[in-house]
Amino acid sequence: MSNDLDVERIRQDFPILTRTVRDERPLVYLDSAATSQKPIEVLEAEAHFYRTCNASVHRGAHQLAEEATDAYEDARRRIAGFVGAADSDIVFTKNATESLNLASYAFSNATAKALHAPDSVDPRFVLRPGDSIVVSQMEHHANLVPWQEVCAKTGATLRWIGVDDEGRLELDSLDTIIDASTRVVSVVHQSNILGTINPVAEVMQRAHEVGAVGIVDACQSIPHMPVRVEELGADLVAWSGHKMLGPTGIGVLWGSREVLKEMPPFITGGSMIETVFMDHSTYAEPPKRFEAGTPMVAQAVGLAAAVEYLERLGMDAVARHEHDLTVYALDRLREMRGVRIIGPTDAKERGSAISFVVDGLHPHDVGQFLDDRGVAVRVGHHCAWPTCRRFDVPATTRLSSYIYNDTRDIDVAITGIRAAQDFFGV
Amino acid sequence: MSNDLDVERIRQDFPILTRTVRDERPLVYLDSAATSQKPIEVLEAEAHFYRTCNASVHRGAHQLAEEATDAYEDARRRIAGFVGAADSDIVFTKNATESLNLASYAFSNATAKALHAPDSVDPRFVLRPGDSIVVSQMEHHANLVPWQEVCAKTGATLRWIGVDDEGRLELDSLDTIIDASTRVVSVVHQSNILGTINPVAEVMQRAHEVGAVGIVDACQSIPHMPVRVEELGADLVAWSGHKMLGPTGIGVLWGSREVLKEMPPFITGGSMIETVFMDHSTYAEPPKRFEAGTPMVAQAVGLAAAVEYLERLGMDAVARHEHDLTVYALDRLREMRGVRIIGPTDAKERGSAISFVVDGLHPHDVGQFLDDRGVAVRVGHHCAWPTCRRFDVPATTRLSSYIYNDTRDIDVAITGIRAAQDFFGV
Amino acid sequence: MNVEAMYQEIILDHYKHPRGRHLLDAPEGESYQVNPTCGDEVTVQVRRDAEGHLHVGYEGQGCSISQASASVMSEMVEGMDVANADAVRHAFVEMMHSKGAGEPDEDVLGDGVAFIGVAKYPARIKCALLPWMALQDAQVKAGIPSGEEGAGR
Amino acid sequence: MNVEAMYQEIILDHYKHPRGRHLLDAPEGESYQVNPTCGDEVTVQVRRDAEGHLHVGYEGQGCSISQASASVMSEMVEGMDVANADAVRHAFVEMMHSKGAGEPDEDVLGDGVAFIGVAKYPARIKCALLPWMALQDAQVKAGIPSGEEGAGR
Ligand SMILES: Cc1ncc(COP(=O)(O)O)c(C=O)c1O
Ligand SMILES: Cc1ncc(COP(=O)(O)O)c(C=O)c1O
Repeated sequence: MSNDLDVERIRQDFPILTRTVRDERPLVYLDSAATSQKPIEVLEAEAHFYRTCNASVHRGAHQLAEEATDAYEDARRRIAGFVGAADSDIVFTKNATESLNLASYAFSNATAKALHAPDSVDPRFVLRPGDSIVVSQMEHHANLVPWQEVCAKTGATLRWIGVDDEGRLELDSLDTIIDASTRVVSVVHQSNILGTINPVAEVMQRAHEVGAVGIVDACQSIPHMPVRVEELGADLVAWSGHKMLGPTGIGVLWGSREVLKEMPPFITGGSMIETVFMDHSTYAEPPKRFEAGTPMVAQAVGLAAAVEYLERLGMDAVARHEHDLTVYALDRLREMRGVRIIGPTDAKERGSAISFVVDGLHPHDVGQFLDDRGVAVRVGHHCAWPTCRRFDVPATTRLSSYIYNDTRDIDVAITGIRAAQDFFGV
Repeated sequence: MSNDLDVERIRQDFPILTRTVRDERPLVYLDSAATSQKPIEVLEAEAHFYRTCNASVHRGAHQLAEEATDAYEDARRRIAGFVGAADSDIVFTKNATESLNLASYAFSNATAKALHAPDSVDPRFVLRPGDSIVVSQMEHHANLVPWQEVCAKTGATLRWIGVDDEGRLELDSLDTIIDASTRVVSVVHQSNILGTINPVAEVMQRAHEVGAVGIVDACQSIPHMPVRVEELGADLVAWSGHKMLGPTGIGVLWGSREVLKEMPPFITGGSMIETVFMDHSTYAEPPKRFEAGTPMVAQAVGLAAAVEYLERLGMDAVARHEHDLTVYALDRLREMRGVRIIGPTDAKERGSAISFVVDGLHPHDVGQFLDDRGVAVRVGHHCAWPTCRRFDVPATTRLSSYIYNDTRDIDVAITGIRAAQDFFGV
Repeated sequence: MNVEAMYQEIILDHYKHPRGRHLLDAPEGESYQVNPTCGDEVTVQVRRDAEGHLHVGYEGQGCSISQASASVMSEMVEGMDVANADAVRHAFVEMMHSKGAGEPDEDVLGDGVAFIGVAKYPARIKCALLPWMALQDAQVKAGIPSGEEGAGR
Repeated sequence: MNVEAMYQEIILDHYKHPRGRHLLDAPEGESYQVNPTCGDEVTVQVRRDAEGHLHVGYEGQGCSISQASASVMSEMVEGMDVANADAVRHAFVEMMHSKGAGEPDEDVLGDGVAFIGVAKYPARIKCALLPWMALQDAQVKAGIPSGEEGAGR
């Protein structure tokens, strides 16, 4: 099939893919939407940092500290470059969940501070009962629960854009759901459960029409397709490193300079301050304002190596490769009796995470049979429980591919699903 | 001198210590209070995790996910064991700063939620104008700024225990500063700038007398001496992994079961929930409630390896070794003309972080001369700016030793200070 | 051990033909438990009659393991006195934490022994335990003494 | 390059004998800048006279580099017209970002060229730039045109 990526070659960079699981079955890793595997380069970049220039960044005046700071800031620059951003607009967090909380806490923190000192905060972040926050019905919990929390703390109301039977956003209702009361609109770029790619620029445009802050959860898009953050039309964009070949423990929040500048801090402490007195402090400019404490230095360096790896492959080629695999997998699944795809059934505007249910079989039981054949997939609600309820399923089984997968991996999975059907007699 | 640790042997485990800096000077690393170096075992533990069982934890049903979950939870168990705690009382964060923010946000979040639904939160976390929060005048910004923020959000008042000329807490005033209005007392166990070891159990006891929640910042103690968290008498204890041979990007919050159980969540999203609906969610029990999103799995594994390394050396031996180095360094510094130690001048109840100023020389200039000789020290306010003001110094130079340092390192530093004095003619 | 060995006939039979699946008329205690990872749900109700015998009702949805486990549980403890029911529960929980080692006692566990293979799959242990955790919690709520109240999470 | 080479005589001389260190009577703009890492502080004031010449006052505390830099700055730009002062500042900033490469122009920078060695030490670059950043910011606040308003951070 596709010649976009040399999968055999790529697999050599991922030592874990040569291992076996269960009864000596070769590992077939189809769970990259949960977390990706890491190429040797990434592990080596981290180890190299620790072996040669590990030190506290931004604080020390010795050579090690200089080199560590350079490594950290170079990483920021390279990661910014990957999404076409300025490095000063890139904030490092521990994961996308923290990035989205950083965004949501801007509102609850500003609202609480405004009670005691209205002039101390930018009014655009202050919420009142009657204000609304808009998400969608296909959000990951990470882009839903924080907004529920903001509502509980400010009295604002949560609204959501529905999802149709095909797994697409119900955009017809956009103009009524997002209205003059709307202060925040936060939606996912590519759904981790349905695979749907949403026209976020359109949603963000509507958000801006009503003066709301627009946020995009790009966790599942930035690892899989070329994304220039500015083209998403959002004020803030969140994603994680570990889903794009990077280490665990690092995430990113990109923000437009103008919004970052006015956002109150989230986690506070060292390195994010300008001056500190016992009874008050002033804060540094972004991105430092949002990076309190000793940062994830080695992880930033590791993520920069991951980004270089992806750039070497070319994100266009990555996207084409995944698209071809998606077409293949959707075709195979559609051929099967008793299999229902939850999410778009054709590969247009959709990523490689494919959820499905099998008549008469619980996803956990499907997953067990796949596991038995060495196939690692995710079963459950994929941290998108309300989306499962929307489709009236308790859970789904999800195949998700990446640069190191090929059609043979899909074939093994399909055989496993059949075996489960045979065993349970459904 | 001391035979508690075989420093020559230990140094072989730290590849970075063999490098040179500036004009081929051997590196003399005396900046471990900022961040420690990492032994090979720690790097290998992380790499091993990535190479063999990297996967999403707590969510997957395949073998890799099982192994990753085991690795993560084993790490929790080993880290808990290191401080004599139950593993279910250990919460992983990205650093101590996040741990302390997790604690402080319990109060601001509960206070905000109580405005709209008083019964939804434990009243012990709800603050009102008139309530007080007590810290000390030797806190790291990480244990000061978050409490300033809580005050700004709730109307509570910040108070602090003063520091005397010797760098000790003014405990005489304890009973008046901590009074019936006090709802939180948060103090540092070992000061990162003064080196002082505080009698935190006494402070925590007073906190509990008035019904306040007691918190200890153990960032500088747990890496350097045997600590059983329960003996600190606190409800919550925060520290970082990177200062105790562990990777960057991981911190810990220990909490008493009873307090953790009632604390509202901080960062919200996946993995910390019990059920999620579009309009409301319920939360998991601790520690999961406080670990939203994909955790720092490899970093937890790395920190567990660090803890094993320290256990092999024995924390008693580590503490004795550092004590001996502290005695030596204090003696050398006291002999010098024009050098003033900021903090306790004798080694009783004090750790190995030693701050000083040199008459007529700015710390930055002292640091430059040390750097020129290969000595990595920290100059500045050490994220304890108000403490510098207390001692009327703009900044200090700080030597801080660890298991891989010996008296020769101190000697090189002393020679560098002399050179700076000579060069500037002071 | 392979997957077919884990899904013993007894488990499949209970899954396809659940026993005692109903809710009680007048429960004294009820517990709803959910496995947040996969959405398995089970509600267990209990009542104690004049002779001190336990009556159990349940309902649920989820995978074969959680639902078969509920069925086995109901069949086993229905009508038992509390001490015996507790003993069965303890034995089941212990077996599930055995990692598949050890020899479960068929005299105590009856059809429950079929779940020994499940104990080798950590992700499924929670499924198997779910109804038993609900049973314990329902007993606590009903004020029916049990050896380990509050340890139910 | 070693440390003694970084601390050129000129720098030490300005540090020990600061020139023009005073505050203005009627400043049109003032800026307080601090290096949060080490606590170096400097306040710079500016005023423009009827002929368009810049007058500069300053005060501060901190390391030799930041204080000597303030002294050099004051000596150089005091009394200059705004365009020339801006040119000097640009040249200084550029030199500090050169990593010690390049040939600073002594005609433009005067004693300022002594700081070329400092550019090799990233932690000290901020020290050297501090007063110049304050100058720029003070000009902005005074409404004195400068080629790059707002880029002062
Ligand atoms: C006493 C103390 N508290 C808190 C911190 C903050 O730790 P981290 O930067 O790892 O969050 C530090 C270290 O910088 C410290 O020394
Ligand atoms: C769409 C989406 N948003 C947010 C997240 C949360 O990312 P993380 O767990 O890395 O914080 C994920 C991944 O789990 C995701 O797929």
